[in-house]
Amino acid sequence: MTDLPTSPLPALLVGLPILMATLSLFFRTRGKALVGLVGCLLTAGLSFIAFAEVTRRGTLIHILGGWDPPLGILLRMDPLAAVFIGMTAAVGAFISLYAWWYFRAQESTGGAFPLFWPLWLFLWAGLNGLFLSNDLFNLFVTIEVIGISAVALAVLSGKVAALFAGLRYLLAAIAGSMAYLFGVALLYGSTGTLDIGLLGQALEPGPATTFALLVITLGLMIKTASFPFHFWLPPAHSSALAPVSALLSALVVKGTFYILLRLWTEVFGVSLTFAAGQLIGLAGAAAVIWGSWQAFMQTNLKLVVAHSSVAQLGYLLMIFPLLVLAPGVTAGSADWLSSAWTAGVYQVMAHAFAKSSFFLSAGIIIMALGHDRIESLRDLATRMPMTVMAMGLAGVSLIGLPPSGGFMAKWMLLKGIFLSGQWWWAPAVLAGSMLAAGYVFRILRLAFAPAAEKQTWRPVPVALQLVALLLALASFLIVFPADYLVQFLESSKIFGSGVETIVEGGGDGNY
Amino acid sequence: METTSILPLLILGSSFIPGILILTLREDQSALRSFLNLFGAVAKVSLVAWVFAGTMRGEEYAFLFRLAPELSFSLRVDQLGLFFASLSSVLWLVTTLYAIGYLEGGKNRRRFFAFFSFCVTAATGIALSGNVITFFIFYEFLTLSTYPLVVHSGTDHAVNAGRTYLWYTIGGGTVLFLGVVGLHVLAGPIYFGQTEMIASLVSEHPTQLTILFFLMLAGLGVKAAIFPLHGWLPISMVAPAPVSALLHAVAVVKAGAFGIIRLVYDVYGIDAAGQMNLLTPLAILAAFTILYGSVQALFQDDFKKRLAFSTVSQLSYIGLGAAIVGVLSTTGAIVHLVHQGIMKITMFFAAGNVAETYGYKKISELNGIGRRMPLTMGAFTIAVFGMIGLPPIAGFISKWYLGLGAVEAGSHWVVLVLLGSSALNAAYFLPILYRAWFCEPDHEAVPRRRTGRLETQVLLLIPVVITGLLSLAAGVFAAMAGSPLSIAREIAERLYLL
Amino acid sequence: MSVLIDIVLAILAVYLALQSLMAPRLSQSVFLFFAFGLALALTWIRLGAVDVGIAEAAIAAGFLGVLLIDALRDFSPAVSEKQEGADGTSADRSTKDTKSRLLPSLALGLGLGLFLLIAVEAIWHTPKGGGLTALSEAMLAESGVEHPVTAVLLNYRGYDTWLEIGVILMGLLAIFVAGGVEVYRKPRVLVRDPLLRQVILFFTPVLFLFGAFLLYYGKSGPGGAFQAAVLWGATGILLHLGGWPVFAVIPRWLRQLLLTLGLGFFLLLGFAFMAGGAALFEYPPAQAGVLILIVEALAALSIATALAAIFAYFNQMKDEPNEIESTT
Amino acid sequence: MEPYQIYGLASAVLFVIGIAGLFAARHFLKKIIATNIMGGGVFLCFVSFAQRDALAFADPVPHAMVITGIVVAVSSAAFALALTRRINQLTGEESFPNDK
Repeated sequence: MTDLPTSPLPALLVGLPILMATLSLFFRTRGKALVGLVGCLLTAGLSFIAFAEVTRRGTLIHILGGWDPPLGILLRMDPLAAVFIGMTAAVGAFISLYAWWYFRAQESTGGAFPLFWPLWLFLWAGLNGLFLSNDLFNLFVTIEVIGISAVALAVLSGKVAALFAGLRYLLAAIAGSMAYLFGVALLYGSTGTLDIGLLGQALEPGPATTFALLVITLGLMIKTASFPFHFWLPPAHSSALAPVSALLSALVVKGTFYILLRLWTEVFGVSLTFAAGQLIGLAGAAAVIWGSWQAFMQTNLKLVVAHSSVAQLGYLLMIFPLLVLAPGVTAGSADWLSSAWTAGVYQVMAHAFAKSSFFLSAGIIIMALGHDRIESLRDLATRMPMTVMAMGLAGVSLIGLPPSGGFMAKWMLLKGIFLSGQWWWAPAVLAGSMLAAGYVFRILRLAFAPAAEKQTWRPVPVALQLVALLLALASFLIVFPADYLVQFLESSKIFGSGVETIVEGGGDGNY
Repeated sequence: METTSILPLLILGSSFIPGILILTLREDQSALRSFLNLFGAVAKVSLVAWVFAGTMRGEEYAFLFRLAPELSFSLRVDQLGLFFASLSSVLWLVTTLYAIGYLEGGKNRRRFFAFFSFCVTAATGIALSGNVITFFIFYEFLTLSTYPLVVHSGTDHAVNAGRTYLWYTIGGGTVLFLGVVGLHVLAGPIYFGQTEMIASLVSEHPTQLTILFFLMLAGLGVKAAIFPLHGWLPISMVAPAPVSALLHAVAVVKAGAFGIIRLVYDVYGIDAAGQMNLLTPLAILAAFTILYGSVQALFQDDFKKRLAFSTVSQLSYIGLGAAIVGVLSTTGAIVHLVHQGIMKITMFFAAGNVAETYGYKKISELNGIGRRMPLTMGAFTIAVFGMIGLPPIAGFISKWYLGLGAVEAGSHWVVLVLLGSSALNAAYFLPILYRAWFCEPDHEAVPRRRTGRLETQVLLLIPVVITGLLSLAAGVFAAMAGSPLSIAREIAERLYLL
Repeated sequence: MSVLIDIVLAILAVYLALQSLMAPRLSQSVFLFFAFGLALALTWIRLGAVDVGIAEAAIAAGFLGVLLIDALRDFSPAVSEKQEGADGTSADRSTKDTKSRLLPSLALGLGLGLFLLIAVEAIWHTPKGGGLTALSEAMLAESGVEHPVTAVLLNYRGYDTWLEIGVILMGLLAIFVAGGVEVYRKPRVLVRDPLLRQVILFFTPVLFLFGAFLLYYGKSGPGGAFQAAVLWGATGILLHLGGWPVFAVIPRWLRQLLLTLGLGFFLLLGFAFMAGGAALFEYPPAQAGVLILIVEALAALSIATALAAIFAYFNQMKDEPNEIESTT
Repeated sequence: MEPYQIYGLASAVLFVIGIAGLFAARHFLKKIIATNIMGGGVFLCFVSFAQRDALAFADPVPHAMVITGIVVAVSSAAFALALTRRINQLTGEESFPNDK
């Protein structure tokens, strides 16, 4: 553990955004926004520097307070964390720029919402802290930081619908974190450590471990809005302000997924069973079908996009069954695990870029029209070609058509599904694609139709449209470094050595 | 293996970059837009010709980019691909001219021409793909780039047609995706022409390979409009005439047919496909589609709809030829790619001219149109005779080779299908010619467009004349070196040598 | 005998929790929850966790209880759980409701019962991991404080505590967002009795000093920043109720400074030592004691300010939203 | 019977009561109370393990974690309370309108 290179960067990645958030509190509307934006850009820059540092030197660690685990807390920036931090920085920087113009444009009508900036910086710090943390209890604190700031952002508009949705979101989030913490209590009780690495070595199968796996998985599934705990997500994401919706769907739900992924592979490796994997996969498949179908049935743009998140998060759950093979089954090829991993990472990135672009586009449309009813989107392609292009590209990525990031994710997912011999997941993936095409083109087809009635289109700053388009493009561009990225991720401990424990766990099949 | 070259990329870029640039133009910059378009089209034809010449000299052009482990973006020029690329690029040039004339003064032309360019990019991408995954990428790109063209007019009718089009093509794409991933998992990355991999697996995994073959065939069959997957094609008739030309002759259906040829010959290999008995179902399906499409065409009064069902029928000649083992029938299938393209595009241009000039969309309105538009209808007549299979027009050559191949392979029933289809072709096409040339016009009609001294606008007239003459030339000069037939023959021989 | 006390305490806590959820009147619910908090606090002390006990009593039961009681003003008092269904039409809905809710509640009950069995089985069979008692004791000398809990909170796991101070500040911001505007007004519930006001004035410094004592005592025994913060916060709340609305009076920059001092100083101190090559929140053992005391004091000040601000803000929530007396 | 077994049992019961309350109770305030009861259960579990593993004194790490947890839980609860009060202020609702 201690032979890894130490670096101050992990600590700065958490400290800097909080410092800037604190600083911004001393300013009023304009100043808050300015300090906030500068803070966001600095954090993004720092994240990219840290990413580059990891590619150069490998996994970086920072031993907080100078106390080695198990007594102290370790920050660990391995390739997986670096990828998530880099993604957060890219999406976050774009959304920050969008937010700057978005709130400026609505300043005169009381839509400046300066508290967005400190809350978003806190959220960012929480996310970075989460990706870096190697300590189960510290992870709890970071998900609380994320949870409170995310709900506060969700209710920023102060509209009644947002308040109701926010309260539901908050109650679900508290319940989820409490369930997670219950699991942490049992893990600590049975091993006397909270450090992920040490836990992975010390943990033995038994009722306490199984129960911890159960409550931790359930708690994190609630916070990731996994089926059947997705009820809070569509109202919360659809009623928030555009930049906030983008943040919530692109980044916030990914945080808890990240913990789930880490814990399943690095902590629970030995105690996983085939049945546990199948159950969580089933939830994922159900989310894909149900969420897509719900998205297809909505009449408001933002609700379509929000329900689509439920479906897209379902794909993330579908990689868990692939981590555990059925008893007696040998994989068709050695790289099935790497396929499953890449599928997960790509789905996270593609969804982050595409969904944020979609929500930002929806924000642009609301700004122009004053509402987001789908049947009013006639003539949009003539009025706002850039936005239609952004929605089209983002939609293509959500459907998973080539050569988008979503395609890469689905390709890898299907490959993992076939290689692990679990072909029964394939229909859900394909049905999800078809339904996604359904809801995406339900929006786009009207964009090409001529205007039916007179509608007033208020002007929208071009910068906003540009940001949305760039994010959509990014969901395609992430495909190009795939080869490099897979190698980078494979250099991670989690990618390589986790494999054997998982195979053993699956092979035992003592459920 | 091959030398890396950016020429294949340039061929794609010659239509893709103008498309992007057009998107950034203003709607009213029509001169610049037309320039970009034509420049791209001419550049593409020249580049293809250049590569063609190089390939003849024995040079190889390939471009490879590794996306992920075992997932590479590969462009590689081979003769079959180049054959299709030549067809697309030449017909694109013609269609661009036609479209500029056709859409003059229309709305949303920026969008139209941009996606028009993307569409051809996708078609040439399909032609030049070096492996299955690259083929799939462009196959889906084609779906997406044609959608805005199908719904271009924006009427409810068009939007609904667009929806049908999407359900069929995205569904087909999804099934194809499943097949492609399955194949990838089973056999690793498949480069076209390397059939040893599949051949070595035949004895081990015959069931999986059969399932995957039919999955991919179903995916390709949607675009190739094989019964019962043809439903989108007649409905997409609402699109403007240049788009119909693109769908029926240049890009979409051809992508499907071309894909089937690739699948049979360059992925599975004719030996493996024969060994697993995959071709008989394909042949039967194709034969049925030929007859079914023709019968359906008989009952259509809408001009373009009749042409559309004719496409359904004619296109399956390619599938049929691919499914019969033998150099001659394969030659027939490959050459029909080009022959059907130039004949059908002539017909759609003609139908578009009639509709644009006089507003006639139904066959029952066409009485005496030949006298008013002699050049247009002359070209149309050549195409009709070709479709029926009269010598010395292009269609005759295809049918002749298909028939010879069938006899050679011992599938005599195919000859009956071909004869029956020719009779049906005559039955639904000749009434049009009869009305056009021999019936008196019902009433006086005034052209809706300013036509000058010609029968219609010059930009609408030139393309139809060119493609009409090409249809004739392809048949007349079939025996000469460099004709589509001779090239197709060469390709077929190589496929069987491998 | 001692086991009997444990059993009684456990049953009491469970009973109070159950009752607070089932009580027909909202106010009963809130007071029973308050009692539940106190029962838990007793449990903590019984389990040797005096610090937790003080924190529970002061923050979870005390502060949250006060907020809940304040919130009672908003809601109709006599609503029982049965008639609660949203609005006035609930009476005729209730019969239908019982039927439609029977099956889900049955499923929920069964599921939770099963869950409980698994949970108990798991807790009883949790292997003895040994915890970190020995290790934290061994390192105590280097931590700069004598009380192990304080050592964990401010040294070994100071990072958690720092983030937690951030959570409190963020909670305050979140409450501002939820409430609509960041405004402080004169308190609604004024203490009008002049004698009582004098008593408040007298008690304020006493509370403050007692807080300071707890803070200092935290170095070697139960106590510390959070416990001190609640006492200091209570002085703010008392002053507010006594008619000295602190937040309406002090300048904005000072308010923000008080709120952010704990978080900011904690971090800047960490950064300062980081610049010298140490890890974040790593203090040289010789100065650790003093530094931790300063950090604790400032953190307590910030938390106290936040708690008082939260109360002051809650206290004015029922007021007319337009009546602004001191804007930000 | 060890104390940690008694309190462990109680902690599981409290957690379950909290979940049940979160589902069954309709009033906002009761839902908030329910989440805090869940939290109480979890904290009890921590502290009972700390007492089980005590040497000279009980394990301080769970104690510190519980103190942190309590503060975090109260912050969340206060926020939830602010939301309910605001909702009540704007709409007069005391529970989610679509709760059966």
